[in-house]
Amino acid sequence: MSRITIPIGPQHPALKEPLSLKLVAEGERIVESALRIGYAHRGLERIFQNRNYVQNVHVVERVCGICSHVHTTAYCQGVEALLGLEVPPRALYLRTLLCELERIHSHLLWLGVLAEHIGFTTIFMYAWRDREIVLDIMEELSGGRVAHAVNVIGGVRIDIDPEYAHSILARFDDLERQIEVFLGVILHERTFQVRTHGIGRLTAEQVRRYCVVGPVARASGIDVDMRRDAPYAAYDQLDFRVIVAHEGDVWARTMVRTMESVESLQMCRQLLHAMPEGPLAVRAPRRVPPGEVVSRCEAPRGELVYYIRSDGSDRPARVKVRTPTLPALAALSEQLQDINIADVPTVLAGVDLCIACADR
Amino acid sequence: MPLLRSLAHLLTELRRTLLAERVTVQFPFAPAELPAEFRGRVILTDEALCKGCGLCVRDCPALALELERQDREHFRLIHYRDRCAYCGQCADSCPSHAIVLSNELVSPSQERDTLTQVLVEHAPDSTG
Amino acid sequence: MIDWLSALFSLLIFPGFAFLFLCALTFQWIDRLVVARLQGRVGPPWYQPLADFIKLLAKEDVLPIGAHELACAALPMVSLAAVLTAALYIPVGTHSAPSFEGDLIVVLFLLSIPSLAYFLAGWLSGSVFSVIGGNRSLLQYFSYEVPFLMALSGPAILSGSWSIAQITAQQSHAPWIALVQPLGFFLALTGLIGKLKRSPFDIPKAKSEIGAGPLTEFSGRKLALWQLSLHIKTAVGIFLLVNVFLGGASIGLPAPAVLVFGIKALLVLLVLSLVDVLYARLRIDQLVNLGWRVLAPLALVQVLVVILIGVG
Amino acid sequence: MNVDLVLEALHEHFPTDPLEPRIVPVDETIVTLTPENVRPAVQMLIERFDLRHLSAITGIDTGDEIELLYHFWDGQGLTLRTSLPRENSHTVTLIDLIPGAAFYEREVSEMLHVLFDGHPTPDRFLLPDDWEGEPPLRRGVPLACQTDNLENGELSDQRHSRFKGEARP
Repeated sequence: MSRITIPIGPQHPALKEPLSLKLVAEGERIVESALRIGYAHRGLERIFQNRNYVQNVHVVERVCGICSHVHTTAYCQGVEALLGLEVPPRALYLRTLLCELERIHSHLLWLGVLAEHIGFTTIFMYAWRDREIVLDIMEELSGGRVAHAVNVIGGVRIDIDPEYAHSILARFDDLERQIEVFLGVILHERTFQVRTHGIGRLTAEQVRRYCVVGPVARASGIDVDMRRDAPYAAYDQLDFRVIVAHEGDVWARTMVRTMESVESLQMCRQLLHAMPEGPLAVRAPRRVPPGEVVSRCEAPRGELVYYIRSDGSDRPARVKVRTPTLPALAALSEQLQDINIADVPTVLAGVDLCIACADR
Repeated sequence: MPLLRSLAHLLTELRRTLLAERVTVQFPFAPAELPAEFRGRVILTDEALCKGCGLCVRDCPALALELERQDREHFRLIHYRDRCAYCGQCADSCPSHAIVLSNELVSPSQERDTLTQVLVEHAPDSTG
Repeated sequence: MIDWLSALFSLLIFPGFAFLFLCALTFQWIDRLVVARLQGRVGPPWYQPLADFIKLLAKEDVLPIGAHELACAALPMVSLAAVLTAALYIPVGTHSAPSFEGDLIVVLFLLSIPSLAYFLAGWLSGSVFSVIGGNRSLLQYFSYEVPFLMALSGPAILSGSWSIAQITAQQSHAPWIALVQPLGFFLALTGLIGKLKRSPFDIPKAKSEIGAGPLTEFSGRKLALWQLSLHIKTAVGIFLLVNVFLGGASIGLPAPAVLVFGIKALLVLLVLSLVDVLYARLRIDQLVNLGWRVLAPLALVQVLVVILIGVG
Repeated sequence: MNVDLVLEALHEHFPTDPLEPRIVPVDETIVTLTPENVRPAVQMLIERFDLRHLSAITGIDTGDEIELLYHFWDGQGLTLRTSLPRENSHTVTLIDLIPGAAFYEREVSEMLHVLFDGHPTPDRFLLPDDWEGEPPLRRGVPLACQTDNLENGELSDQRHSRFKGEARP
């Protein structure tokens, strides 16, 4: 059987971010894959060391283009823990609200990308149209569709007045109806299922071997979620379900992410109803006493780890960012083994790679 | 039967979309309504407020602000719009609320020099 | 003198190139508009297809080193020529095309040439994506061609003649064949979607997997010709189905033939656009499976039914 | 995982090491080990506590040594810290125990020039193929934007920004 080497990336319709994947295929079946990343590497971990803590909040926000708020949350929590600051409850609620809104926006964006890769342009258009509801809310709240600049060290910079909260709740209802439509497509639409069932399967054992996190792990039966296991911000005051599936293929991941969006929507409603009064931020000193902190959050793609070491000056000695896409990339070679060429974009989309995160 | 229903699953949503109003905003031919909170052009509320303390310059993550100071009275605040990320940190760090972000969309430009702008020109004897 | 002139007129203007060019652009615009409106978008302005065509003509025409220069220049022209010739035998509205016994088979053969040219374009244009695209278009060709031909042989057997004009004429007083053989009409539509490589069977040009498939390396005038031939093929395919299954320009009661024919063509186009919006793209092995396990047996049943009952 | 049990087990297996466990914010315990004990410790943790989720490997050049921090997590955080000499620092790979460590180790080796013996594909990970400069996270390596305009010996930043603050040595 003749072997063809198919280059996917760094520029390719199936990739929205630069990633180079060399696939060796026999006929339509992939036998080998070589991965090369680093095209979006900006050396952020070095830049962190040359900016002070206040500046770094905005540099951290630009590690990832989609889940920027969760990065600033993890970073600010770390620095607040080093400073021993007591963040006011209203700030924690607002911070959590933005985290969940961002999760819905990230999952809807991902659903659109997956639909576009399997040729379902209608669902791509619908997913990105309904995602605008969430983006508009975030833009009206914080001033930025994606880079929100909401978090500061010691609290948040935005506030919600009651009747604006009321208008958000109204918009949540038709957002929920739209997500129900997507759930319907995933459960009933025949061609969607035919293209996603049994594709890119990862067993629980493979997930544990490659330390994969987030919806990809939950879709293979691993019940882990930082919001419940290591609650941060206001997650300990919310009750929500962690969605777990067992098939471990692209279809299961779609189910997990879409159901998670519905859960996030319920959490946003709880947050808005139980929003406590009080100050928005606490004044934070510019110099951080020497120490180190490991701050973990649940990004839309999984466990996000920030290690910050301070040396007493106003600049961090070291900020290490481990984004959830890195282990997912490690497990990619297992998923790409012996699959059909036509399924490569589906598998790539199924894992929901955020290359800017992985490259930093 | 279930197969037929699963083959025509999207029809109800198609009908709803057909009747609903189009979502495309035809920017730049139609105006893009920006919320009040939108972080747009960096402007000075009042040039007199700026004391030239440089707190904004120190906290700007993109190093987009520069203070050229001869002495207490003669200083210039320069804003490099080609580096600015519109994060709003300068507005936060400014103790006298001189520098703020309007919600006016900053249109792109091809000549990089036009993006360098002197925000504050503080020389009391010349302005009289 | 007169018939030489009218022959030239019918060749170049009415049912000939100019008319088909206009039809191709209009159908493409309507299709893109309907799909856009069903997806909540505004859709392109009416002159967009013409603008695309002219833009491509003005663009640089580049081929990679490995590509076969001569073949890549000839293939789009062969494809366009085949499609235009096929259009000659299809009556459009009032115009009665030159018909002879067996012109249905000639038209079907001529409509297959672009598919083979499409495959050759993939093989000879020297890029990995186009080779894979070429393989897929050949695989796809075999999976929809058999049901498509059988579906079209049904009406021919029913009306006892292999000439499109005869089949259409038979239906002016008898009920349309689409009503008599609904399964045949469904198979013909599915086969047409496969032949035109429209979603959900746009597997050879699946842009997220292999770019534009066989046409990845084409640009400028060659790509303009390719797209024109594919769009004219859409128009011709729809006219063929309208004539064979929907009784051409007749509707029982006296009505302007061109209008009736136009409405039927638009209806078929709407069905194609709806199918485009409804489904995700299948994989090539799923299409071949569908073709041989579902469509071919159904076509066989349809033909048997027509032979046993229809002709009796 | 119960952190106290883990600490006891570590004490038993490695009496000579100065463990000095420290509780660090957001519920993390840091334990110090000598470089050659890291691999047996990880092996023990996997066998006895099924602690296989390696969140990250952080590499830090503190000026006089290279510190490696292996962050584990299972309900609570556990970090194994070890330090290597700055010159030809190398340690043994954990890929056969935890395949997920492959990418983390490649990144540390590229950014801090730490060799992981036995790593099957120790080639470029994040940096471009034609990068021949110093490992970027090592101390004393000036930022690229600072080297290319070294007027009068003073490290000045790019044309626009005036980076008066002294660059991290």
